[in-house]
Amino acid sequence: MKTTALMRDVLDAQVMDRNGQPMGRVDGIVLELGKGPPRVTYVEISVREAWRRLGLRLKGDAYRVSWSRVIKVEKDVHLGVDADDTPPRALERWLRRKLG
Amino acid sequence: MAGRCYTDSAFGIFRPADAVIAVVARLAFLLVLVLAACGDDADKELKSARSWSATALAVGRHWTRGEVPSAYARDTLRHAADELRKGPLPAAAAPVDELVQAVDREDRAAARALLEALARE
Amino acid sequence: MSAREIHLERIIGEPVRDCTGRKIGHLEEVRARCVGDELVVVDFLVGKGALVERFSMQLLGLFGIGRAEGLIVPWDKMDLERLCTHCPREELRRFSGAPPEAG
Amino acid sequence: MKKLLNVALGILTSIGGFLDAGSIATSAQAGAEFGYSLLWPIALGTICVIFLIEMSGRFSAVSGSSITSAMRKRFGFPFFVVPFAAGTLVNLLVLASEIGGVCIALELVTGVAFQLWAVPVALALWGLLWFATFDSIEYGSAALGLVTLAFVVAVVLLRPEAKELARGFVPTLPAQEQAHYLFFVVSILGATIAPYLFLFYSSGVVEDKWDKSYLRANRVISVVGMGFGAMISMAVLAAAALTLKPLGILVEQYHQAAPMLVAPMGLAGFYLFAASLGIACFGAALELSLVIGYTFAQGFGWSWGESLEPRQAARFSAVYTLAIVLAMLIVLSGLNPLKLTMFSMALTALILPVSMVPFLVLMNDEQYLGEHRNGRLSNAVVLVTIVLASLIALAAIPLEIMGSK
Repeated sequence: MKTTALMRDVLDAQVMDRNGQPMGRVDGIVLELGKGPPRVTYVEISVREAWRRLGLRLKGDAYRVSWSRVIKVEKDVHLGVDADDTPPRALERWLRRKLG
Repeated sequence: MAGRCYTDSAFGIFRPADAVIAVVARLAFLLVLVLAACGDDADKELKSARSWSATALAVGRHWTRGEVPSAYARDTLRHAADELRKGPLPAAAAPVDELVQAVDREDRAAARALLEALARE
Repeated sequence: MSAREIHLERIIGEPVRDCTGRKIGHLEEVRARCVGDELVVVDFLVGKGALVERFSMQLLGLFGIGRAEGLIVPWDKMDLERLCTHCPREELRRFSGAPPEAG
Repeated sequence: MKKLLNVALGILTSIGGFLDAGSIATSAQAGAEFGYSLLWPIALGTICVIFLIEMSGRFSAVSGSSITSAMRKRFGFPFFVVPFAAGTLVNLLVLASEIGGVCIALELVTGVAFQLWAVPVALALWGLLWFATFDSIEYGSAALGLVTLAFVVAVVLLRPEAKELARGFVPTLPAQEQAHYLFFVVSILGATIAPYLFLFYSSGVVEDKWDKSYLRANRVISVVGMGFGAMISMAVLAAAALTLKPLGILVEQYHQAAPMLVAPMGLAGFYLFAASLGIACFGAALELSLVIGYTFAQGFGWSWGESLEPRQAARFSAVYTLAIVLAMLIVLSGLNPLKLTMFSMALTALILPVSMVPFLVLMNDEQYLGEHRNGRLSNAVVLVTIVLASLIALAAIPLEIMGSK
């Protein structure tokens, strides 16, 4: 059974969407504690969370993707979502509109 | 190579150990030592002044032989004159100013004469 | 049952103690495995962790000297919220170099 | 066949792209002031850069990731921020030095003050990156960069004394002005081992999708390309030693370096000097702007790539645009470009360990490179040079600040 090393393979990894568009890095991994072993529930893409690891409290939301949407973890983490309607690409879309 | 350690994964917290602080202290001491050997400023300024007059001489000569365009010659000679005025040999700036005027007038003969005078100093 | 959440990126690198309160290292890795369609934690790796120490270890590692060691803490032996183990250090399996596959 | 073309182009870009404001400024000043005696730092720096370029090519070809991207994933964001911030700041200063170099070249030819050229040069730089395809930029600027071979021709014409030239490769310390000499050693090492070279090369390897079959081509490119490139840098030093040192001309402004080529080649030499300075700096400025963009895009996971339209990589394009504007403002401030260049080279040497040690650790990481990891020799050579450069820099920079007030 293939084991995933969450720090080595997932945290800070490049995230790719369904059609190979880069959509940020994995800034956070959320575990849910219950009776059984902890479950990996969400992966977070959020610059706020990244800077928080440096001790900087910034505003802004974190984009959470449930682990079930993760297709595979190889060199990068591939998600089964379309990047263009997700917050991490919001700035990219805004700039692209500005460029006309 | 020994089996590479698998767990060298990301690590969160940046914690400078005492080792780093010790190294920096030793380097600071090295710094003080080398500082003492610092040459005094006076001869640096003299060297720079001599360098600028040599620059004026060389560029002037190249200009008289048509080996550099007038725009460059004027620009460099003006820089040389300004630097010489600020340095320990302000008097040396005067002939260079005259050279600049010679270049403005495109008068190579006058420039050649001035260069002889400058070279003799 | 309130789903208690842990942000892994906030506790990575933090010191881990055993049930007697002794510091046994820093949390370095969390290994998980797919059970059905869920990704479930199998165990935690606790090692040296401090960055500069780690770097000197890796630099030495460049020259094939020295090797990171650490402890393997199965999921049921670790309290993630207080970052301490439910058993003394002696009961935990040690590893050096590449740790064996998750148990 | 395609690989042969890639090797040829790789060598072309290394030779044409090697010289920049840093190497011209440091070599010219060193030659004018200390003659041949500072050839050895160029040689040491070149050996180190050959290893590092080969490593960055091998890393990206085998792992498929760029150095910056792998550095973030491997060491985590909190650690990554340190080389990221230090590297970006220094790259911005070096970008300003390069733009300053182009403006100075235009001042040499036109007599119009260099600050006035800052805006047009920045616009040309931005326009090329925004509209032209990357290949035309990279290979165009590299082909033009071959004009810098003029320095080699000049040295041949000046007929240097071989034995003295050779003695310059032996590490020495002069009787007096040791601090100033050490500052040159550091600036030369900083100019030669410029991290932006590796980041640019690594990103190119990822962009061109090289794989393990390119490892041999990668080795040839690093040895031949960097070797020839360094030869030009040494030629600049030798030309200065042969023409400026005898006259006692110190290079405190780029204007004083022009006679280097005028003496052996007359008016043609003058225009070759201006062209070399302008083209070399423009090529380096293009690479640096892209590298600043890459560092952000690869570090934060945006889309990036030279062959992408600006619209397809909006944030990446926005970052290099902002970098060019900031660098332009530094040049507009009228700071002496030569002094700016010298300090950014010394600063580069100072922070070398911050960016290179993590890279060395990556090069020994089984997860990324498997059996293509570093051998002990390459680890040792690079580690020694980096620590040496940084230690000297720590001592030399304050002295230079004291000395040049």
